[in-house]
Amino acid sequence: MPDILAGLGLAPGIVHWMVLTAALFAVGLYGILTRRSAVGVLMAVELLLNSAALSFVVFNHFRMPALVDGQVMAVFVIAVAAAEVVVGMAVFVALYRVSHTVDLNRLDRLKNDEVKP
Amino acid sequence: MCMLPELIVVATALTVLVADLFLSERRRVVLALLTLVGLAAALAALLAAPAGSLFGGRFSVDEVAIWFKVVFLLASFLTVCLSLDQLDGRVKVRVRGIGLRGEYYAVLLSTLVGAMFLVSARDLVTLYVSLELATIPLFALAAWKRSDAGSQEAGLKYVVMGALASAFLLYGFSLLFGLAGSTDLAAIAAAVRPSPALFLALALVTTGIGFKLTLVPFHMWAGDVYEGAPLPVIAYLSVASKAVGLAVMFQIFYRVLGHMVKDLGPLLAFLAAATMTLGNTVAIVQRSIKRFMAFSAISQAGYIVMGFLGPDAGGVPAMLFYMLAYVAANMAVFGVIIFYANATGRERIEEYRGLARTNPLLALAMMLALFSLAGIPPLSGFVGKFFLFSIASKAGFHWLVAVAAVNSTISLYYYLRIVRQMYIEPVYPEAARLPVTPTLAATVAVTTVASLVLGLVPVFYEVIHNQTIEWLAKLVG
Amino acid sequence: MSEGAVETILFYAIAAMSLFFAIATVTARRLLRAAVALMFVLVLSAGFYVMLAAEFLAGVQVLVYVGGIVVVIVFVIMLTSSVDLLEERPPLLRKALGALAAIGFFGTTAAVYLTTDFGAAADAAPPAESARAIGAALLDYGPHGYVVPFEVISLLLLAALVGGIAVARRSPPPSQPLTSGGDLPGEVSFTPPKRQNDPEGGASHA
Amino acid sequence: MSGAVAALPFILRNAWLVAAIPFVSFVFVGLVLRPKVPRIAGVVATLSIFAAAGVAGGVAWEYYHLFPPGALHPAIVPFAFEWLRFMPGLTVTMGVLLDPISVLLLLVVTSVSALVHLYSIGYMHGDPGFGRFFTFLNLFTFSMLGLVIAPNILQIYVFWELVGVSSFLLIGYYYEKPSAVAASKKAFIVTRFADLGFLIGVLILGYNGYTAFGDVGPTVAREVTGRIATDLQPFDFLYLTHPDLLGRLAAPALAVGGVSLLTIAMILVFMGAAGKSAMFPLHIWLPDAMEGPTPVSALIHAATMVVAGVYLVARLFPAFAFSGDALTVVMCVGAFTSLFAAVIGCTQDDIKRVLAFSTLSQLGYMMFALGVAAMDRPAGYTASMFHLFTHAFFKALLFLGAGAVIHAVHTNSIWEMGALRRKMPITHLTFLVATLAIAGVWPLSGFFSKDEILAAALRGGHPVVFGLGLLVAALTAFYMFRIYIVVFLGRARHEHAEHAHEAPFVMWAPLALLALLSAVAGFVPFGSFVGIGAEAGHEGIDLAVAIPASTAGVLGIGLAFLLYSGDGARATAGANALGGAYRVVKRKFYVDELYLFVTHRIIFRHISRPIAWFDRHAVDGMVNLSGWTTRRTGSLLGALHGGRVQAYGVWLVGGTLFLLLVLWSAAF
Repeated sequence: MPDILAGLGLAPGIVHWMVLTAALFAVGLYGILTRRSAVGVLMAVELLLNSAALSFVVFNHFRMPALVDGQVMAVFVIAVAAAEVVVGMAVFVALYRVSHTVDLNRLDRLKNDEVKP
Repeated sequence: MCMLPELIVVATALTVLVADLFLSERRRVVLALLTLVGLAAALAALLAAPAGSLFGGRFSVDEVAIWFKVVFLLASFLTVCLSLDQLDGRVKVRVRGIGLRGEYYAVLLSTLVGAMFLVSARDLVTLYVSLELATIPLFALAAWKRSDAGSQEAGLKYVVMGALASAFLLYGFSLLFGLAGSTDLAAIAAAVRPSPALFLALALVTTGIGFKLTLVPFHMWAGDVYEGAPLPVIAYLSVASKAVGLAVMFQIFYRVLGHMVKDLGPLLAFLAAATMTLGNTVAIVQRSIKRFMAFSAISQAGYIVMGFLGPDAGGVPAMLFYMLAYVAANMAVFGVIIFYANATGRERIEEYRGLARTNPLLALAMMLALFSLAGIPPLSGFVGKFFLFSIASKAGFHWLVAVAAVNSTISLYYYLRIVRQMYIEPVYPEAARLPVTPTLAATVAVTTVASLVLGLVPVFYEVIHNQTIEWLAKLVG
Repeated sequence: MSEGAVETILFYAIAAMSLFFAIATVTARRLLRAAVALMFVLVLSAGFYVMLAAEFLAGVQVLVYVGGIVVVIVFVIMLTSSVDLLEERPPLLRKALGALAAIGFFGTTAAVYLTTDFGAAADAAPPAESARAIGAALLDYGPHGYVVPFEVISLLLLAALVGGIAVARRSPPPSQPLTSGGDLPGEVSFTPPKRQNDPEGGASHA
Repeated sequence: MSGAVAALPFILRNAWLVAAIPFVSFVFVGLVLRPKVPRIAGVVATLSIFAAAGVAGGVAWEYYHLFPPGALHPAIVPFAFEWLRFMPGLTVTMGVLLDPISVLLLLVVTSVSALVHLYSIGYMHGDPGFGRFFTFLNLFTFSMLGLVIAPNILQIYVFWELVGVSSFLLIGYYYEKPSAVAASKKAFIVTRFADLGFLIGVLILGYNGYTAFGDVGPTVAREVTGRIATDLQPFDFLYLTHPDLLGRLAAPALAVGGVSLLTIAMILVFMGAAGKSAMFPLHIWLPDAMEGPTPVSALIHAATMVVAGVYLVARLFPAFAFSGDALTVVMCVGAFTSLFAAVIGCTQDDIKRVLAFSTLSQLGYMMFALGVAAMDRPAGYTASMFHLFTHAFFKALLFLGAGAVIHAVHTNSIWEMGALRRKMPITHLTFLVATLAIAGVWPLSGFFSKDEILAAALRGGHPVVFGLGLLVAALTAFYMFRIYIVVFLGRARHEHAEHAHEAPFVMWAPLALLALLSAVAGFVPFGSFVGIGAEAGHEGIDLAVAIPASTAGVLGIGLAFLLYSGDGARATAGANALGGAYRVVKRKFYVDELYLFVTHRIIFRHISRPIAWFDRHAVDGMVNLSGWTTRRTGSLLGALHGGRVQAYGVWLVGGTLFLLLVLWSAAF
């Protein structure tokens, strides 16, 4: 697979950058799926959003350096992340107030509830 | 001025928010009225204004967008009608901790604005931001019952899953952007070719859409969130939020991938089949009517996706029609559920026993609406399903039609479970006639009649069909 | 060539650090430590942005992310758990599944990237002042402008704020009578008033 | 409306009234009378059906005035309005189609329904749900009439479902009884399952009809323009049964796995028909459906609704005949059901269940009669419709008579009746007429229609089916006389039976009328009224068929008398007293023993009972199993939603990867 070898040259090309974003994304994914504290999960979400924003900027830089569309998108992503954190944190605080925990493993009051035949 | 409806809704949201500050608690009853007037005005403006575009085509309103916006506005209008009894405290059984009317309506309206901008978006940035506007405030709405642990848990699960799905969507968008070198949807459509990277983008975007539209296996949040969230919010989630998912899917699959949507047919057909089958079978065994409606809504999403299989984009009118029929029927069902919860606090299916005795007209409305959801002729659900099934059949997916037909039979079985409780099981011994508030009665009546009329006289279908086909012809040809 | 070499070294160095802190963010058992690691990741990303000729964005990143979002997160950590308590370990199965999903995602995605020709564009000069260019794009009414999402995001921030405050609000204001569907008095006392300072509480409330 | 329609007589142009009157009455009775004055609901509902019957009579009169008996009877569409518009050029209408079979069904449905309504006023007197009952009954009549007059396949489907819903409501009428609830659910689900095949068949026909419409449509339209009033649409029966289109559908290019598309579509449609007409193995709902009030059984589960399947096959007969294979399936299923149900009918003790199985058997008769016909040999078609016609009267009569008996003795078990001949003379007489008619005794109506069916089978070159028909005829005579003898002759077997008394006038008047109809309906020169393709005249009695058939009937009757008349105890007492005649009596006893041994020990125990058991457990079991499987699947899948949000997240990520891999592998 010559193109793979070509892509793996030492100088950081677009493929390097994208693999980096994928790695950051995957780490965030691991956090979302394993963190027990909801706040920890939200931090992992920030990692995902950050990696996606980075990916926009990378594409902007390599594909269309004369324009700033990707950077604009990254700005919006940061703003959306802020909104998400605000709402998420508000929910966590309210939840903590009534349940005294934000441990995702303990929060299974709502679950499959079926009729016994 | 084709942005007028959106501006009216924004103005209404801000007015409600400000008015809330200056009104005494007793006077805040007018907030609902204000919201309804605003929504009605927006609907009027929408139907009066011609199609057109603004900002050099960055915001554009075509026939398809108009019909989507009609769905959004109607769903929001009905949601407000269903909410106001609980929010104003006109209930027998208190809903724990639901309140803050001004904030509630303002937040609801802002998600609506997001939905409306989303169908008019012509670039990824607007699409993404509007989608988030249509989603993030819903997290707060799901957790609106402040002192109820279930509602908070629903909010938390919704936040976690929503954030995960939207991150996937965003990452997919970044790939689309990178592959095309532009944020413009039309430019992306012109640039993308089938390649592994496009498939990755597609898988990621479909995940985000699947979350909104509750496609299997991205649907799993729905059951829990529906069970915990306040009832009017679920009504909104099951209808408007689903329509938002459909709109995003439309934007991506027709505007961006219009030329290769045909090749995606088998995958979409598989998703549709899995979604309707899982939704239907799981709905059978549910105990809580809220979870039940969650899975019923999931299966309905499976049917709707069949509209994307059309060989010549002919599925769009069928989807829009089905969406309208679904709004009518589902809102009628939720009207009855909310009425019953407000009057008795009961939310389990077996607790619906004898409703036909304590409130025969509402039970009748519920039965008709459920039959419409199950697709029994001549109700609108049948007509809608018929169109969707013929789309799939036309595209050669006979197996999917067979699966869908089996599923609609199964669905009848579980919808009949509720009908049996209402009509056949003995009534509670202490039961007396249950009073209905005028708004709820009117809402249920209007939606029930609508689901009948849409089935008997589907002129709407013709209108939708003509308008969208005209537009699609321009897009394709 | 030497410039390229510096860039390469910088890239790998920051990438390595960034991954290290990212992993620390998702595995640190002390939430506050995780928040600090997150802050490092975000600052390092700002560094990436500088390397990618997006200096303005780097500024925004530091200001909003580090100065705003991370602070909110730290606040919430304080509110919902005790600073010095360790988070419980996730069950082994969950860890395995999470790792499987993450590795699966990374593997397939990287495989896709390695087989994709992204077609890096010709070397066009980046805009001299990215801040000005971004500002112009945000306020441009024409076919390349982003004035619509700019308006939408302002509404989103407002709605998030309103919704967040509504949800996180402690109890109904005294003027709110019971008939309006507010909290029952009994439910208010259901929440211990000093809970957030209680060292026993927290995510790891055993 | 075109000029051709304007020239039609008033009553034909307004034939929609025949369905509209019951509908208006349904709405009025349901919304106004039922809650306020339920007492007059029955009268109003009954009057409306009589009015509809009047209209139907007028329609028939004018139709045969326009196209005299013996001449060609074209299908006309005197009324239609646009209902669904898919797109320009694809419109579905709602309207009225008149041809011999729809006119026939209009007459049968309205007249039987009117008499059942009248009877119900007496039967349901004092029932708390009196108003509700008549509301549903009107709804049912409306839907059945809408089905009968449907000019296109979509309208028939819509009313088909509506008929299913109203039948569901009526079977579950006694909702306090769990068995009634279970039966109604079962009926609905089984028929819905069958309708699924129908729907897919409709889609296949509709879609392919539509695509071929551009080529074939204009020719067909030109051909039928003189006969129809509205524009031809792709879903219209006139188009779907046209040989030009059928040739297209049967083309090898469209075949799937060696079977032509037409055959597949028609077999799917037949699945729907088999569900409604309770053909094996979809028959399981019908015996249980007897949980409904007896007039309902008479109207729905004997005379009208269950013939909808037969009607559908007749309606699409040219398509079935063109396919050939599909028609063979119809024949085999019909013949098998007919025998199967007759065998089971011999073992039942519940009077309504015996009649239910007899209905199954007779429906099988009608089906295989259609199966042995062909476009150029339409005797079977005519005979099937003829039998549908006569059967409607005598079966309704049997059920209403059974209802009167049940009303009088308050039990369904025939072993708790007996000697009702004296207590209920009118019921007895009418029941006897119906029993003789169904047994095929000359000169009652059943004789003629059965005779034609058997003749059609023999001449159509199906000797096996003919033999089967003879056997079923004998069995029918046997089990019908079995219940006749046990119920009306002999001695009272239970104290209820001793205190029985005759039904009131409103109940016996319909019985008498139906008895009259059952007696004379056979003399209608049916062949000159109803036919298809090559016109078949009335062929008269063929002794080669009539003699074996009558012999079979007489044999069955004789066997029944031999086994069930008289009284074992009295015989033994007589033998003891007479002493000298002991040997003779004893020998007679041997004969009886032999008969009993052969019939009860061998036939009943080793043939009938196992079949009945198989029916109860295996066929029913399949249905229950599928329900169980669905529930179990639901439970298993439901358990995935265990409340841990991160598990949901794993599914989400897994789903994404799955999508990616599918897309990737599909492309390369």
